[in-house]
This record gives sequence, structure tokens and C-alpha cells, in this order.
Amino acid sequence: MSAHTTDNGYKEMARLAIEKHGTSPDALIPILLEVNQEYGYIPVKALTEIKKHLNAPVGDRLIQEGHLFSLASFYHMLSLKARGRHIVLFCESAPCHVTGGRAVWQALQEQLSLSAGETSPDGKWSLVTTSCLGACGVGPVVVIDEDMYGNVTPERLPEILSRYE
Amino acid sequence: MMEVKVINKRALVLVSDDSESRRLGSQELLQALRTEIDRCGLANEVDLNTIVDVGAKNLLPLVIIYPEAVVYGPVHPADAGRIVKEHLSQGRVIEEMIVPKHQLTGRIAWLAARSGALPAAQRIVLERAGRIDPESIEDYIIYDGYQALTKALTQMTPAQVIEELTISGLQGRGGAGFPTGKKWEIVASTSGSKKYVICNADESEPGTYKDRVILESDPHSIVEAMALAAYAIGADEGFIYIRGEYQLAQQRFQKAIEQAQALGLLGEHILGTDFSFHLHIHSGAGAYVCGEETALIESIEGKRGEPRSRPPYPTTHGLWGCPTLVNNVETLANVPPILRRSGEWYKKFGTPSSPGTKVYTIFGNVNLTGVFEVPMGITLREAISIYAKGMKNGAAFKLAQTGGSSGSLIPASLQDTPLDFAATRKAGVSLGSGALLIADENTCVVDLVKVLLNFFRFESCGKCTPCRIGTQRSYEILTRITQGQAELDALDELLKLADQMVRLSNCGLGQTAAVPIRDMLKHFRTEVEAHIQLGVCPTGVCPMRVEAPAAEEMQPLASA
Amino acid sequence: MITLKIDGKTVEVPENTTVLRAAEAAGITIPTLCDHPDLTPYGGCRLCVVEVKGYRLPMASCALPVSQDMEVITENPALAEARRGILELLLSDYYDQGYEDGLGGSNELLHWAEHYHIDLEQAMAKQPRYRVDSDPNPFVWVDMNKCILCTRCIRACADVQGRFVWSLAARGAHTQVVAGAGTTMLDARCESCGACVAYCPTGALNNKMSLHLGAADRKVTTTCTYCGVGCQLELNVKDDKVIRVTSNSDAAVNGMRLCVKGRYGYDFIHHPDRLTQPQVRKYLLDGTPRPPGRGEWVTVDWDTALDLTAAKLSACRDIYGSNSLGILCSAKCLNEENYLFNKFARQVIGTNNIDHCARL
Amino acid sequence: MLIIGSNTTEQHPVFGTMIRQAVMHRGVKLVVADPRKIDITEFATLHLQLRPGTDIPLVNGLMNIILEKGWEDRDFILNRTEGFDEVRQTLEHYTPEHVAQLTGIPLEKLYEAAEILATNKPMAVMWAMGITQHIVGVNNVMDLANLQMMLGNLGVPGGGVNPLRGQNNVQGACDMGGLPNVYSGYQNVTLDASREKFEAAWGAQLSQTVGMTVTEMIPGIEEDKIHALYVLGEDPIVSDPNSSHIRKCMEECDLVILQEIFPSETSPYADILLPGASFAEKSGTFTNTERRVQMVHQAISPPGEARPDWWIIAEIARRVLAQGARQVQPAPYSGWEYENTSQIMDEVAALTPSYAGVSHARLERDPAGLHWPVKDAEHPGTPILHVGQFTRGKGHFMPVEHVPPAELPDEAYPMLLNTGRVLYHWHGGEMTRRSAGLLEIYSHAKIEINPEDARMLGLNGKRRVRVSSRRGSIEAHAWITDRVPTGMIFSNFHFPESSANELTIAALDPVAKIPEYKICAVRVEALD
Repeated sequence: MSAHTTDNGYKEMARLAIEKHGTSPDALIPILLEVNQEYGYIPVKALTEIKKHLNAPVGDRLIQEGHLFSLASFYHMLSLKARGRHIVLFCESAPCHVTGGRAVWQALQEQLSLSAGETSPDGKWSLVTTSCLGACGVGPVVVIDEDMYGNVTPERLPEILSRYE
Repeated sequence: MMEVKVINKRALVLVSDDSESRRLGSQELLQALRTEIDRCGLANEVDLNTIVDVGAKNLLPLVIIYPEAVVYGPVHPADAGRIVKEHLSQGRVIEEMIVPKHQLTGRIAWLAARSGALPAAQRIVLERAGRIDPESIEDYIIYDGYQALTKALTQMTPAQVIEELTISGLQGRGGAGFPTGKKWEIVASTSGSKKYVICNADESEPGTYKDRVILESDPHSIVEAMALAAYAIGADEGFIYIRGEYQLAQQRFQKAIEQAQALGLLGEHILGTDFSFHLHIHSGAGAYVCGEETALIESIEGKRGEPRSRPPYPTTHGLWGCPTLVNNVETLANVPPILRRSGEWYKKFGTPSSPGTKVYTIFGNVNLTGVFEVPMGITLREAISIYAKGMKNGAAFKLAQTGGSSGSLIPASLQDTPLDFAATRKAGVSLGSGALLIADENTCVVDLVKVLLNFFRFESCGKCTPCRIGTQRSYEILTRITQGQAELDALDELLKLADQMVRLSNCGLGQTAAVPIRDMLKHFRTEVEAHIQLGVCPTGVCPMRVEAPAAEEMQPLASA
Repeated sequence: MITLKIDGKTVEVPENTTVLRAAEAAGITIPTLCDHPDLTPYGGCRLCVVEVKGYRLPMASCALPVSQDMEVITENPALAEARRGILELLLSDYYDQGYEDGLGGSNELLHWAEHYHIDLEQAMAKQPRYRVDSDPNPFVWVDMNKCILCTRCIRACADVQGRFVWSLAARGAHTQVVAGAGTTMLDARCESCGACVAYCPTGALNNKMSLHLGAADRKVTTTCTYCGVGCQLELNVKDDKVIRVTSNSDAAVNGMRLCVKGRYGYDFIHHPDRLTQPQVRKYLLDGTPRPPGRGEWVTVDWDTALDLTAAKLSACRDIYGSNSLGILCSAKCLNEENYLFNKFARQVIGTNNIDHCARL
Repeated sequence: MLIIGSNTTEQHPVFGTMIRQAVMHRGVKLVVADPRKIDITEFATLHLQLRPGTDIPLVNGLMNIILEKGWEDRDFILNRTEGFDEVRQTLEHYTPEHVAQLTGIPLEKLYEAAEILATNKPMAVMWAMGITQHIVGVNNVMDLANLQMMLGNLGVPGGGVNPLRGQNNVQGACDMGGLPNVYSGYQNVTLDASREKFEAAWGAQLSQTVGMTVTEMIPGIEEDKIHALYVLGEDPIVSDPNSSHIRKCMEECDLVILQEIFPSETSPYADILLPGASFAEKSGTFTNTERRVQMVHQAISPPGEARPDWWIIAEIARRVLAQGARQVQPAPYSGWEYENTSQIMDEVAALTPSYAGVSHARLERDPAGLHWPVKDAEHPGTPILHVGQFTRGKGHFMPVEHVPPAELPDEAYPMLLNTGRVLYHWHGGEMTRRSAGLLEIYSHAKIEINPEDARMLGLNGKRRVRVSSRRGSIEAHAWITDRVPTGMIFSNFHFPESSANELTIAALDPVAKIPEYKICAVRVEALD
């Protein structure tokens, strides 16, 4: 999350993403992923900047912010809301659920005082549910930023959460 | 994180125990076997269980031993010592006791078709997994890599490539089991100056991660397979749509593409021939529905992953409207071995109706979780006993769900159904992606199905009415049942919703979202009714009271 | 051409026709909500399902291309049950606050619900999910509680207007139609052409100016008064007032298309500033010299005004000659009126001093 | 397709939407030549942002390139046209380099444009006031015709020179003889045969001399040539150039009769105000820009005592004829007794060859309307002109040379003013300013100024500007936008309190007498 959240920052980000992926329709989602990666979410202003580079019909449509917004809201890896410093991903799929995920989810919400999709007022945590991460062998699974924790129990949570500043 | 498990050889012994078998001494046989197993110190390696309804009376009581799938019968208590010593201890099949295959009837008739070789020797898809450096093309080449491509480009016509696949009997491993050779044939015979090959690596079925293992451990096998596919159908461009969460797989695949390009195995004039093929990675961005091939194509085209109406199918109107071949990772992984050896060779594995191997992931309330590759046609009971080393904490098996969220709920009574395309279809069970979620007696089926529907109502693309609204209404009813707020007619309503989803949805997502509901009401109706009529959750999982508002408020995204 | 059988009738249609359009050509109406002949087929609502020989499940006829020798059944008890199911599902997400909308009773969802005898009261949602009137656009009323996500508005904005204001946001049970990046319509570059309203089958998008005005007594097709394109539009009249303007697919020039002025710029007709009485300057009636600034206005009857006009014009002509008069006719008036002005200038006054604002 | 001098999506919005769809779904290649980055440019394959008033150099330059590359349609030129060699000679000075310099369009874009336009057949040219409202308006139009003849794009579907007429019935008003030089159907007043025909029909002796245009009549008041004006549904104060001069003239006019639906900026200068009917309150026909005659149907009654304009003029005509010196003889069409407009159209048809087959009854039967010429009651109409042959026989190439605009920026008035309309309003705004919703969206005049200029002018967050020309000045809100290039501002004339026509120059095209609305020199100052 290094890009500048200034008008020029968005401009530059959009320029680089377009340079890298091009302006054909199949570049749209990669561009959005790139922006999301950079900012941790997709600021609407960045959409506007991207749109400016697509100022001619792409395929059978003219790309407007609306289409980019529509994509960003469809795909779960893309967020339209600013997120906390640490993103807690909880797998809510059945494999984790039957191995004790239900209890972990309750505990996680209580300990962070957050519901799904919320970000704490101090901007430290965002709690996000996800579908299967393919680590079902060690469910229930919680991922914090880049770190994956398997076989999580409610009891282990305080220790895990305490590792993050 | 997850490694490919080295599969321990363990055995599952099933003794027929219906009334006729009992009359003929099956209980005594069981006792004798248990004694012998204990005496030989094999109690931790062998699972002993019973089976009913096995057909032919003159063979009773009979004994089935997995993984060899050998059937002995009739077996007397006196034979117990020999079976344990020779077969279970020393691994020697007792030929003279084997029931001739043509005598197998009833629910074990399928065993006649089963190949008896040991699973460990039958790795096709995961042949190199864990044995080579996935980031080294040299390793891949040393282990027979790119031989199939070389052979195809230099010695075979595209038609011959397809012919070989057709002979092999390979079926799509994405879940539907469509014959791969036939699919290639259709795309090859569709006219069009531009065609595409797409590898569907948007592996999103919960619990399924076999494709990730393949891509992470043997990426070149997919590069090679896609090039073969392109050659066969006349494409010069391909996309692999890899799930966005699979960062390592994407990195390794990217590296594989670059290495292959550097060696002239991708790009223009591959191996000096007229054949050119360009391969791109397209990252998913988090949408289960993009596993549906037309949604995946829409997604590559920079749109929301909304499945298209079919027909026309991608084979004729796919990416950018061009004929497009879409195959799953596992399917493609089978292609180079088939072409390197032969279709006939491949057909020797698995069952006649479903040749080859299948890669499964197994997890849930079992002792050992992981990935394993076995011939088509093992039973669920085998998978749990042998590969997952039994149920965790000795709890009783209650149900399995195959194939991720969209799969079937398999009750204990169907544990002995062989897992191949034909047999599962016949039993009304979907084999799906090869995920095996094993749940024990502490699992509440209503709670589980509620979780599944919660998944679907968010993963539905929202395009068609039955899926978008049907999943939501079903979820609401299930929630009411877990809260003790439902009346009995809720079950009729659930069935009606399930029927609408199955019959009227635009794509497989809406259709399969109904499967768990139907299976629940088919196999576990008593348990569901207990929630409603007695006001109790038999497993004690459901709250049986209103904890939170049943339907969440939906906030418009618009600021307005 | 492709030949197929629909409900036993042999139908011949061009390739790539959808089954729904082919049925229409054969005079068979298949219920639909998301389909419209002007728009790209979508296949979302599933109301139009039919049975097709060779297919296990019902197929959405709006998105299914015809094929040679296809056999289609468009209605039977099973299909009727399926449609009832779809309508019930849609209604379970449809909340009506109870106001009289601006469409004048052309709600297609309710039409089909009544057709299939659905108990609306029971089927409709009991709670709103969105704010009613959620967009400040002065012409388009937005009540997403009535939205059935048929996406006709989105496709109308794309396929007809080419503006791409509307799109779908989120997915699954949370799918909704939003303007731009979740902004207001105008911020999403809406041109207020009203195409989305014209295509909306439920009134989720509605004519704000026509709310509570009810159904029209009659619709009068006429030609738009603004630019030179000559769009055909329908003036919806009630109690001798224009209460709404609608468009019609049959219009040769414009079809369903209209611009903001054509569809919504009609309220000047009833503006209180309208001149309703002939007026003349008082000095003319008094026969006194013209005061500076021409003095005050007096309202008179037609005879007075016309006689005075005629007298003054003849006097001017007789005193200064025919060419001392200038006649400006109008590019806003009828051909017939312009012809009469041309005749008036040349025959009655005797001058060729006639022109209009073509140059301006 | 070439769009030049037309802000299509705002001025002819429905055509605009069709062009957008053609680009997206039919793959039409669109070249837009306009000094401003108007909305349709986002659909353009190429936008040629030419300097205002350099249309002729641009078109000549494109033709120069077309000849250089051998893209011209030699068969068409040979068989269907004449005068090509003279044009070829003229074009020689318009080298791409020279044209690039004159127009400010980069050389490579000129080549690209020429290639797109010449190699995509058929190619249509669309233009509007941006072409005609110049002192060289007629030459502009002729040059576009040259281009299309050179490419063989005339008389074919999807080709042609397609003017987009400004007002709803400009075409009809012209067709009906609302011009100083022609009777209905463009029958020339100076041609004896025409005049005699109408004299016989109307039973009166008719003037042989061409009359005055609107742009001559009003200044004619000052020169004592005009003493009375009878104005139907027009607001010269707002819509004519150089408003302050117009006011002065109107002030002096002895008699002004105004027939209108609203009090206007002109009504203070009127002596008699006659309330007319709006389009919803009368029946008859309009003729659109495609020459398509379509029905207008009465939907409601006129308010109060208001009456349809045809009724009013007929009443006046009868009364004028009843008194005074001028006499009319009995003749087939000398009378003014009309019960409805259908009877009037029958008279038009009888006297106007191009409308001969038009009748209300026929239009009611075929709501798609009729494209004139409609030669008789059976003739189907003529959607495409010049198929196979031009009206005059062979198409004539007219060599056209560049003439700079009448007034260009100088030290005192350093910026260039371009004028036009916006989507939400119409002409003088008489109707649209009385539509609550339209006014809500676009409530006051906005002057478009380039951000760079805004910075130079020290606008710096300030909202309002004063714009002055040699003829007047207005104050309005500034809209800082890169729609306009530096050195140019754009203003509309929908709002009388800040109408661009206070500033515009009444320099006229010598032939068409159209004022040069599109270009004049102004000075811009930031306010408060």
C-alpha cells in the first residue's frame, strides 16, 4: 500500500496500470486487481482516472466508472471500502464450519468487536469472510494479512491477534 | 502448507452381515477375524466393518478386502486365520478363495470392473508431484516432460491426437464428466479462423484444492497439455484462468510459461513446426461462479462473471464469440501421459465407464486430511478408512459431502457406492470436483445446509431469479428452522424452492444449490422434523432461538 | 431461414432469431419481463421458459436461438407452475409503498402476476429494502424496492442511449442496480433521456413529473417540437392536460428513443406564463401617439386585436409601401402556418420580405 | 463517418444516440472535427481539434491527401461531376504541412483522418451550425460537397452530405416559402414562370424582387426601410447576433406585432401581442431534417383565448384584404377560408411540386411520414436524393479558398468566443427555461473556459466571469473544463440575462446571410 492517495497519485497509478495491462477489455480486471493491491482497496477516484484512459469504446461499450464499480463490487478480492491495517480473513465454508469454525467465528467477532465486512474505528482491523482458501486440511482457517493459521480454536485467538500491532 | 500425503497402505475388511449371512455364521466370522487381526498386531492398520445386501446367496458370508477390492466367499470362521496372515499381513491374495468376477451381483457387482492394482502405483496426475522442482523445466523434461508434445507435433495429426484421447475414455474432471475427446472433436470441427484454449483453474469449490496442488507441483504438465489441446483443435492462443487467491500457483505458472517460451515450447513455430501457441495467465478476482465456464469467459472479457445462456456453448461461441475449448486442470493433467503412452494404456485404470484416476481431497472429522490420487471407483468407506485413517476420535460417520458446496450429501447407507461418474449418477449422487467432506455424528445437517446456502446466496451471480432469490429464501427458511421458528410446511416450501432452482436456473450454480436441500430432506428428514416438531436440534448445534434478526438489512450501495 | 414448430405451429424465421421472437412472429405471446425487442437478450428473469424437445429442463426462450426442426411448447401446466414460481420469487423481493406511480398502470410484473392468479398481498415483500425516491434526478423517480433486476434499464442505457449510467453492483442476494460508481444519476453522466424509465417493467424507475397523476384518458402521437430530428412521441392526456410523454417502438424516426427535452421538457405547455389573451398597447386603443416604451398593455378580445392589427398593417403598407413591412415566420410552427405566412406576405401585403430563423 | 461542426449528442440527441450505437455495434469509424472536446468525441476513432474557422483548410487538406494517395473515386468524378480540375488546382496550395499549420491539427492525424474517411465506404458527412454560421458558411458546405463527390459518396445509402437542421421545422419553414427569394417548394420569386403561377393561384400581383432576410430587416428599421414587423414565434433579441443593436432597432420600429406563446425579450418592443398555440394544441405537419413530412396532432385545447397560428393569420389576412388599397382577384387559392390545416396542405400540394403527393389523409395512413419530393399521390417519396443523377445533371465541383473569420482575437479582445446550445435547453430558452426539471439541472448560463486559461486569468476558485466584446458584455458562471482548448471560450444563448448574443458579431455570409455566430473576439475577466 504505497501509492499516494492524492489526485496525482491516482493519476500515476492509473497510468502505470494501463501501461502494464493495456486497454483491451480483458485488461480491466487485472487493472483493478493491481489498484486493489496498491491501495488495499479501490478508491473511486482511481476508477475515474482509469476511465480517462479508456476514452473510446472498448468492445461494444464505453467504459465508465459504473462498469469498473460494477466489476469491483462483483469480485470479492476487490474492495470498494478502505480497509484496516490488518485484514482478518475468516473462511466460512463448510469444511471449516464442521471442524469447529462456528465457534471460532463467534469468538473472532467478539474479540475484535466487529461483524463481517466491518473495519474497527481505530483502523486497525478489518474482518472479512471468505469462501474456501483451499486449506481445508487444517480447518478452521484464519488468515491475517499474509499469514495463515490452521486448526484455530477460540482459545488460540487472543495469542494470534496479539502478534499484530 | 499442505503437502501431498504419502499414502499409507492400510486395509479395509468388510464382512457381509445381513440375515442370510448371519444364518451362515457371519457373526462368528467377524469374531474370528477380529481375534486374528489382534493376534497379528494389525489392529491399527486394518479396519473391520460390515456390509449388507451383497447379492448371491451361495457366496455368503463373503469378505471384501480393500484397497485390492478382492472378494472372498463363502468364507468360514476357520478361514479367518489364513486371510489375516496371508492377505492382510503378507499382502498375498488367496487366489483359490476369490469369487469369480462374473458371480458378483447386487451392490457389489461393480467390483467386477474394478482394477486391482495398488493406488500408490497409479499416480498419473500427481506423477511428478513432490518429486521434481516445480520451477525447473529441466526437471520436468527429465521426467518425460514435453515428450507428448514433441510426439504430437512431429508424428501425429491433430485428428490422431483427438483419436487417442477418445480411445482413453478420459472424462472431464470438473464435475460433469463430459468425454474430453468428444469436446475437443467439437471445437476442432467448428469452423473459425480464431479459436481459444482455456484452462479452468478457478478452483473455488470449498474443500477442493487438487488443481492448486497440480499447478504448484507440476505446472509444466498443464502448459504442455494446453499446447497439445491447441494443436488438436487449431487454436493459437490460450488462457489459464487461475483463482486469484492462488498466488503461488500463478507465480509458478508464469515461470513455467517463460521457461517454455525460452526453449521454444511456446510461442511462434514451436519445435520448428508451423504450430504457434501463446499462453496467458488471467487471474480470477474472487468469484466462485467463475468456475462455470461461460462465467469464466465473461470474466476474461472484463465483465461480471455472469454465466451465459446456453446454447450456444463455448465450443462454438466462446471467448470473444470464437470456438473455445475449456478444460479443467485435472483433466488436462491427464492428457500428456495419455499421449505419451496411449489411450489403451490409460483405459486400464479405473472402471470401464470411468477410466483413469481421480484426485481427491479429503477433510472434515477424519484423522488424516489431504490429497490422494486413486483409480476411479473407490468407495467412500475405503476413502475414509484407508486414506483418511478413520474418523476422528472414533466418532461415527454421519454424512459426506462430495464435490464441494455443490455436491451431494451422502448418508452412511451409500458409503459403498463406487465413486465413478456412472455409478454416482445412478445413485443420485454427484461426484463433483473430488472434494470429500466427512462429517461425524456431531454435525447437524440443518446447520450444515444452512452454511451451504449462505455460501450460495453470496456466490450466486445474481443474474437469474431462481438462484438469486431462491437461495436467499431457502437460507431464510433454514435459518428459521435452526431458530425453532419454522412450521412443517416450511419443508414443502424448501422443496418447492429447490425444485425451482433445479429446473429454472440459468447455470449449474443455482441447480446444484438445491442439491443439499433435497439430499437433506431425502436422507435426514427425521432430524429436520425434530427441529420443527420437537423444537430440539438432535446434535445440539442449532441455537433453537432467535439470536439475531432473521433477515439482514440490505444497504443500498448507492450513497443515495 | 430456420423452420421450427412452436405449439404445433410451423414457423419460419431467420437464423439467430430467439425462440421468444419466433413465437411472437407466430402470434404466440410468451410471458417475459427481462426481454425487450430493442435490447440485447439477457435471460435473467426466467419467466419465458419453454419446453424444448431434447432438453431435460425448461429453457429461457428469450435467450435461446432457434434451430432447424426444433419443437417448442410454450405453455402447459408445468410451465404455468414454473412461471408462478418465478413470479412469486420476484414478488417476494418486490415492495410497494402504495403510492400511485407515474406510468399510468403499465406494470408488467403485476400484469403477469394477475394473469397467473397470484395473491399479490401474500406474495409481496412486507419490508422495504431501499429508500423510496433515492435519486435527486428531477425527471426520474427511483424506487429500487420495485426493482426485479431485469437489467432492462442497464441495457436501455447501453443499447439505446449509449451512455452507460446504470450497472449492476454486488452480486447474489445483494445484487442491485446502481448509477455510476454508486452515485447519483446525474453524477454518473445521465442525460435524463428517460430511456431507462421507458423500458422499466415495474416502475422502479418512474416518471417523477407524472407521479400521482394516474392513467391517461388518451395518448396522442405527434412530432416533437424541439430539434430537427422529428421524433415521434405520445402525449398522454388527462383532463385536457399533458400528464406524461411516452415513446413507442413503432416510431419510424426514433423508435423508443427520446431526449430529455422531448420526454420531459413538456411542462412549458401548462406554464402560467402562457399568453392566454390578446393584448394591445393602450395608446393604440386611445388613438394617441406612441409613448416612450410604448406604454401599458390592455387585454382585449380577439375581434378588437385582429381588427387593430389589420388596420395598422394595411395603414403601414398603404403609407410606406409593401416593402416597408417585414414578416418573420417561424421554424417552430407548422408547415401549413408557414405557408400561410408566405401567402400573407406575398399575396396580402405584396412583399417578399419574409424570412425566419433558419440562419440563426 | 465525419461529423463536422455538429455537437450531435447535445443538439440532435436522438441522432447522437444512433451514431453512438453505430460506432459500438456496427464498427463505424467516426472522425469528429470540432474545436471543442464535445461528448461525441469519446466515441470517435479520431478527434480533429481544429482552430475555429479553419474548416475549409481542413477539408481542402484532406482532399489534397486523398489525391496524393489516389483514394478518389475516379469513375464517379468522371461520369457524374464536372469542374474537378479547377478544384484540383486550388487544392495544390493546401499541402498537409500548410493545413496542419492553419488548423493546428498534427500532420499524422490529418493523414489518419484522410485514410479513415477515404477507405471506409460509404462515408457520410454530418454537419450543423458549426459549418454554416460563419461568413464562409456557404463555402464550407460546398467544400464538404466537393469532398463527398471526390469520394463518390453521394446518392448512396449511408453516404451523402447531411445537414442537421437546427429547429424542429426549419426544413418546413424553408419548404413553405418562408424565405425572401422563393415561394413554397423553392420556386424562385424572380422567375417569371413561378411568379405567374402564384399570381394566377392567389389572384394578386406579386413582387418581382427578392425580399430582405431577417439579418437585413432588423437593421433596415434604422435605415427607415422597414416600418412594421410581424413576428411569429421568434425572439430576435435573444437569438440574433449583437443583441444591443437589435434592441436599438426594435425600439425604433413603428409597429411590432408579436404572435407568441410566452412573453419574450422581444415583447417589450411589441405593440400587439397575439397568443398562439403550442405544438400540443394544433394539428398539421412538420418536416424534419431528413425532409420527412410528419403529422403533428392536437392533444389538448389551447389555454384561455390562445388560438392556433394558422387561424390567427387567416383572420388577419381576411381583415387586411377587406380594407386598404391592395386588391385580390378571385382565383383558385385567393381565399382565406380554412376550416383546418388539412385544407391548407391540399393548397400547398396543389402549388408545390415537391409536396404534390402530400396530404394529411395519406400521412395518417402511413405514420412513418413521407420524404419529399413526393411527386403525386402514388409516389412513395424520396429518402435519398441524387441517386444516379444530381438535380442539375452533373455535380459541380466548386473551388473554395480559405477566408479567415471576420473578427479574430487581438490585444484588446484576446480570446475567441464560440457559441451554441446545450443539451438541456433550447434556442432562446423560451420553452426550456419554463420546464422546472430542465432548469433544475441547468439553471444558469455557464461559460466554458480551459483550466489553463482559468489559471492565466486568475480565476483561482472564483466562480463568475465577465465576458466583453466590442458589442457588449455579459456576466456568467465559469465552467472550468478541458472541453474547450486554450484561447477559446464557449457560451450559450439560452439565458437572456447572460446571452452570448450580446457579444456576437453580425458579420454575414455574403450568399446565405447567415451571421458568424461561431467566432468573435472577446475579453474575459474574473469577478468577485
